[in-house]
Amino acid sequence: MAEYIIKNGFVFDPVQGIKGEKSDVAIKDGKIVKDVSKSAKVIDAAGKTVMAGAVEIHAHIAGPKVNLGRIYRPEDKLFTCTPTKGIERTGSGNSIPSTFKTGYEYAKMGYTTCMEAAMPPMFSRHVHEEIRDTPIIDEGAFPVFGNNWFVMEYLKNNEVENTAAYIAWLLRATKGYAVKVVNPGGTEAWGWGLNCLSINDPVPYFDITPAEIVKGLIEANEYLGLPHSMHIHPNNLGNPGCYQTTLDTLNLAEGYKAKNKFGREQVMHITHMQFHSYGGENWGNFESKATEIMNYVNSHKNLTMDTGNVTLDETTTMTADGPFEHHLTGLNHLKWANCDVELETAAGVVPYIYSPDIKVCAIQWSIGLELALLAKDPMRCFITTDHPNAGPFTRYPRVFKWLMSKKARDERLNTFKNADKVIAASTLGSIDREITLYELAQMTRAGPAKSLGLANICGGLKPGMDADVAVYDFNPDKPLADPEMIETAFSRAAYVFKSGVQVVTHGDIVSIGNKRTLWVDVKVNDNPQVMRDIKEKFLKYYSMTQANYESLGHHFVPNPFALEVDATQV
Amino acid sequence: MAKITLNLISGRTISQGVAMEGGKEKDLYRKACGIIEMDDADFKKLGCWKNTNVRVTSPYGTVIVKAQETSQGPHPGVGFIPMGPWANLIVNPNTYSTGMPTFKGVPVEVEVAMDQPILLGVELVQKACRGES
Amino acid sequence: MTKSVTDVVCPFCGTLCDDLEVTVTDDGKQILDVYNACAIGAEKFLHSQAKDRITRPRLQQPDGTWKEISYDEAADYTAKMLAGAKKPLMYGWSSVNCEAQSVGNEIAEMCRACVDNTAAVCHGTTLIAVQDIGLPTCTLGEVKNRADTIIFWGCNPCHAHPRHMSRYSIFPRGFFTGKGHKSRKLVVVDPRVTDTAKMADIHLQVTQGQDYELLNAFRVAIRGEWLPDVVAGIPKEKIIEATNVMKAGRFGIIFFGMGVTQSLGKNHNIDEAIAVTKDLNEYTKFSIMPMRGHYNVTGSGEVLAWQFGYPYSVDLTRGFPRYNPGDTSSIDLLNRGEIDAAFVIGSDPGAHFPISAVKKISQVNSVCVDPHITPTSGVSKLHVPVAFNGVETGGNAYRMDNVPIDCRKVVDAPEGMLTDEQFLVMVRDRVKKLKGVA
Amino acid sequence: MKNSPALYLETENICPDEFAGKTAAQIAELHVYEGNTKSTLGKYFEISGDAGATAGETKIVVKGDVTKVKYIGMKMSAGEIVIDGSTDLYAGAWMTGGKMTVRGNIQAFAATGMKGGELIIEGNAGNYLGAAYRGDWRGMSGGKILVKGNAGSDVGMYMAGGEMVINGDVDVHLMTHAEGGKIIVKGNAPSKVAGQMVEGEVIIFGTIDVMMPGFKYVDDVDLEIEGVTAKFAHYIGDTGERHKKRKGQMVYGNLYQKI
Repeated sequence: MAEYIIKNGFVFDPVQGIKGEKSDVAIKDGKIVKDVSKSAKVIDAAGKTVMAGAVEIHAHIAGPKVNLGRIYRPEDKLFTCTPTKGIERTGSGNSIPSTFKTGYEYAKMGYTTCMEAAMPPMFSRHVHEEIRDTPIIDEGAFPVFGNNWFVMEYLKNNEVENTAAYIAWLLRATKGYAVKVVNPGGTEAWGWGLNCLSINDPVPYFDITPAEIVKGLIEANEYLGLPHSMHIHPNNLGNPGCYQTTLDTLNLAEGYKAKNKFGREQVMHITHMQFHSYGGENWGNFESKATEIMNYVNSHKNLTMDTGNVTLDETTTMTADGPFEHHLTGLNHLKWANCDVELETAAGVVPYIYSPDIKVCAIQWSIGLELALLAKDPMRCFITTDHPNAGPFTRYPRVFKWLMSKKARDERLNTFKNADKVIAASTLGSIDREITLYELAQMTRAGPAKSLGLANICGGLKPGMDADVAVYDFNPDKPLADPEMIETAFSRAAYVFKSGVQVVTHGDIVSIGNKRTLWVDVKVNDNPQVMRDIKEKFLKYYSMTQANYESLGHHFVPNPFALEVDATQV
Repeated sequence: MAKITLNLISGRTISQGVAMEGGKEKDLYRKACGIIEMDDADFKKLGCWKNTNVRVTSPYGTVIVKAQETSQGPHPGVGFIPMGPWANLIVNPNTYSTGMPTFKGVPVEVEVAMDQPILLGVELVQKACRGES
Repeated sequence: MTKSVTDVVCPFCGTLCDDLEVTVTDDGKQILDVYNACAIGAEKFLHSQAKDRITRPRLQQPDGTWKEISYDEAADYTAKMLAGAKKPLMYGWSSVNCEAQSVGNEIAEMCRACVDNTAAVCHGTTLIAVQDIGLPTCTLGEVKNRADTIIFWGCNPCHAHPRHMSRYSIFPRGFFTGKGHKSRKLVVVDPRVTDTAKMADIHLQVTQGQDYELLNAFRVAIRGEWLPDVVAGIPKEKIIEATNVMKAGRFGIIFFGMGVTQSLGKNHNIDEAIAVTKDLNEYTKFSIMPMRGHYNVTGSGEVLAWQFGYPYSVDLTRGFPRYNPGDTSSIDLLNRGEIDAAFVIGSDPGAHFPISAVKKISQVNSVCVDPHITPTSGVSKLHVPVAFNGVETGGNAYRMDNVPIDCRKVVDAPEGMLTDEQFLVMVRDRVKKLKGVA
Repeated sequence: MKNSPALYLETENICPDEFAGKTAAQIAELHVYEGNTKSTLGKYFEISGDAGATAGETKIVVKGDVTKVKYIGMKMSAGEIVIDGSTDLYAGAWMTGGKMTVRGNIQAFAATGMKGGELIIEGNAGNYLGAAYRGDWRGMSGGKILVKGNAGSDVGMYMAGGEMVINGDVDVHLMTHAEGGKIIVKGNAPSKVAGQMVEGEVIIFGTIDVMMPGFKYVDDVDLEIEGVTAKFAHYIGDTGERHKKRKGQMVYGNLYQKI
């Protein structure tokens, strides 16, 4: 494999504590190394910013609901498709890009590892087919567990070990990466058109509460010692006053400590916090509770979170929170898609326009930025747009601009249609903090990688780590003339390396690299009871056979990368 | 000679499905799809016995099929030809710019054509394409 | 000695039964028997064994006779035709696995062709409706476990999806439906007294072509507004009775078929049916699902969507995808005389398109890839027989509820026969050379 | 038009916005597509005269047989186009301003998503006139369309504003899903009129074979439509559809049929 040396760039690497010092990054055989031979290809990074490849911890980029979004939104593509270009396949879609465009766009921004945030287990073959067709980036997918019949039946009787054994079986059957929870209990209730809006609402028939599901899954997750923690989208998303439910949910992690060999310290990751930080009783007195939320998060080391920044675009919302999407279509009257999945989960899809002229949208925009700017530990607060829910991931550079430049965000804040009302509804206007490049590297590289249990593999530039490197045309030594330079620079990296392969040069795709599928392979002791339960559920209640459910042949996951976990000794 | 007007529907039947998998060049396919199902009342109007060859004509074409009593009736005034080449010789190709032809709801005239042969699926289409029918 | 293959997936219809058992000779060459399949599914497996089967590509001669050629020659012919055409149509894809569909899409992109699947004449109008107002749906297991109210609208599963009712919709005993058939109410809307209608608690014999009006009346009745005495041949009282049944259940579902997608109103019929479903979710839980025909028409839509963004009728002639049924849809392309070459795979437009469109196929250069002799192969310049998908080769497929199931190979194809995917790869590599693509 | 295409031609460049500020020679260099084959306007058309400095100052007259030419006047924002005959799909699609006159007939998808301007068809119009693009809930929102002959099906689907007058008959599905705007049909409408209409106005001078059950007769009213005063039966609907409330009053779509 080729050798490279990236010379004289301003390097930002939280893993090694490098804060913009001029230094070289050497690449050999796909890894970062101390030094390389004379024959190494030299990449001149003088006057440029060098970081590890970015890590996406939560996006909806592959699978049934994403594709349902593509299928039912031809208008999302009108006049914006890109023709075949060199090795680049044709691309389509703004808020829901085609798989090809998804891979290219992430790579061009310097992202090299991305997590699909919600995989319905029964549809894992579909998710993996799309992952296979998404070029360049390493991907993993989180199967959803929070409304799963096995999980609810086991946890009703506090059977954590059985829950763990089932998790291990499902992760293997679906080639899944982590334990995802969406609106615990609420989505099962949606099977009857109902919901669970607090952590204590009992789940119809199953006689268990969201709180019990969440605590039980934290315990099972730590029992197994998985790379990532339980990853949760709490109950009561998106409603005025929901921040209280969020605090209740965060509180469930109280007292739990992470047990794993991957260097992960949190036991709960709360995703798209923006949607869960709302105060007020209605849309009229809707306001930000980011301060309350961040005070809690800042003082609890066993939590990590991502923001879910609103980008003020027309986009497509999609979530396993079925009842929420039904609620949303009632608000905006736009087309509603829903799919309930037997024994496991559901999903809904509704287009949404975050208009700067609508007060609530502008406040949502403020909250997302507020959360990131109030975060004391950038290693525990990560930047996302919950793509495509709060906005397309292609807007990351714009979000970076708003976070890194008070000038840029004040310009936006002060020109909203209802500016004074918007300003009054959050503390954003009074925040002077500007995220530094080092903090950006923490919030988009080292932080998410550590939270995912990938700290030794990606998110940093330490010798021995995968050579995922992004070089940006951005000179931190020069005074920032115009905040737009941030957005421009991070939109199209000068150079990107993925596992040591140069995939982007001056914003163009030059190789589709060696894309991998990340999954977690857990060994547990034989558990005949769980195996019996699985067999029975397939015989009686599933609409496909267990053998076909478990078959996930090589053609679905051509280049797997398994993180091994041995839970037989616990 | 008597003529009756029916509203034509085409659609799947289980024997159409079986015969299709058995081979569209075969006689079984003709037996399954080269037919029109009508109500007893319409047979009387037409003044012919069941299992008579008839000519079915629409604004879009004409075809010879065997008239049979419907097994899924009564549906007075409605004729049913299983989906296949025979039906497609006479269905309405208008898509109203939706991409979908109007396979169902085509006004047709039915008349007795005892001496006329019912062609096999493949040759029927080949002939039609050569403009021989 | 014989061996038995279990969990076999049936490659006929969108029900995609995956519990078939097939016994084969232990050399794996001969199918002896098929268990659990419906009559059509069984025939699909058994016919693959037909002695008179065509096993080599054939080129039609001016006099209508056929000349056997090699797969290499066939791939050359196909690649030249596609690469040379100004607006080739690549149609079918619905009885083909997703892996082959993907290769086909790559060819289409390189040749800047139009790609379309059988939704064009089946549930294309459903997709248009979904694009207009969405689709509240579920997997078939949800129906089995929860549904107590079943509506079949313009579909006849007894004939078109024979095992649908026993596996998912009417008879099975699910988690919350322990009494099976007894725990469910069945409403059928059809202009004929179909065998499905004969089983119904309520049959509404709608005037053909007025489903849109009847569905609208359902919405009016659900809202308790004024109704005319008779709508689409159905008295007001029966309409109200039916909507009350639908409101009363705990989990209902509307299954619909070509009776609504192909009748006057087309996409609007589905649009209104989806609106009914959406309305009912204000009172109880309701879903709706198209009864997809070909076993993998759904898969073709999925693959096209994640690669190009649209589920069917994709026009790549400008180097990027465009979509608008009425313009980019096969029937319109053919009837309007927009295309100059036709490549057909995994479907039979010759039998299932209106004859005016079939004539157009016969008038341009055309290749038909199909294991069977069909009306399409009969009017094509080149016929390329291939292995039977789901019988002689596996590969992924999508059920009518979008659930992916990986099909199983049961027996070997006859000596020297290729699969769709193998043949398409040969064509793709040749097209790459012709187009000078690395 | 000097050479007609073997297939169909896509000429979105025949548009004042594209011609503006160009000489005949430069205009001849603008691209057209026949299927996947790129070529120039000059290959198919003989171009005479120069364009104005701006779209507003540019008038295009298209002569010859353009029945197999798509996208004429697509996205035009100003100026004028006169087509001296019949043309194919997407005439004046997504136009925002200016004036387009077609002396003959047009095919489907004309004035798709029209925002402004004026479209006059002296012959017949096809399906989906002034309708929304697939999947879009934002149909014709402004401008005027006049059809002197008949129009096809799905006219004004998802219409939100603007006005259409059709002197002849229309086919099924008039103003489906409309949330505003006004359509006047001097002839007949067979059935499926104003289904799922949320808001808007449709006036039919001729017959309606089958009225939507969601339309409820209110009263007879005298209306003056384009100089003609007459008595109309007034219906409101679609009562099966959702409706906004204004000042506590439910706002329905209005359908008027001449008695």
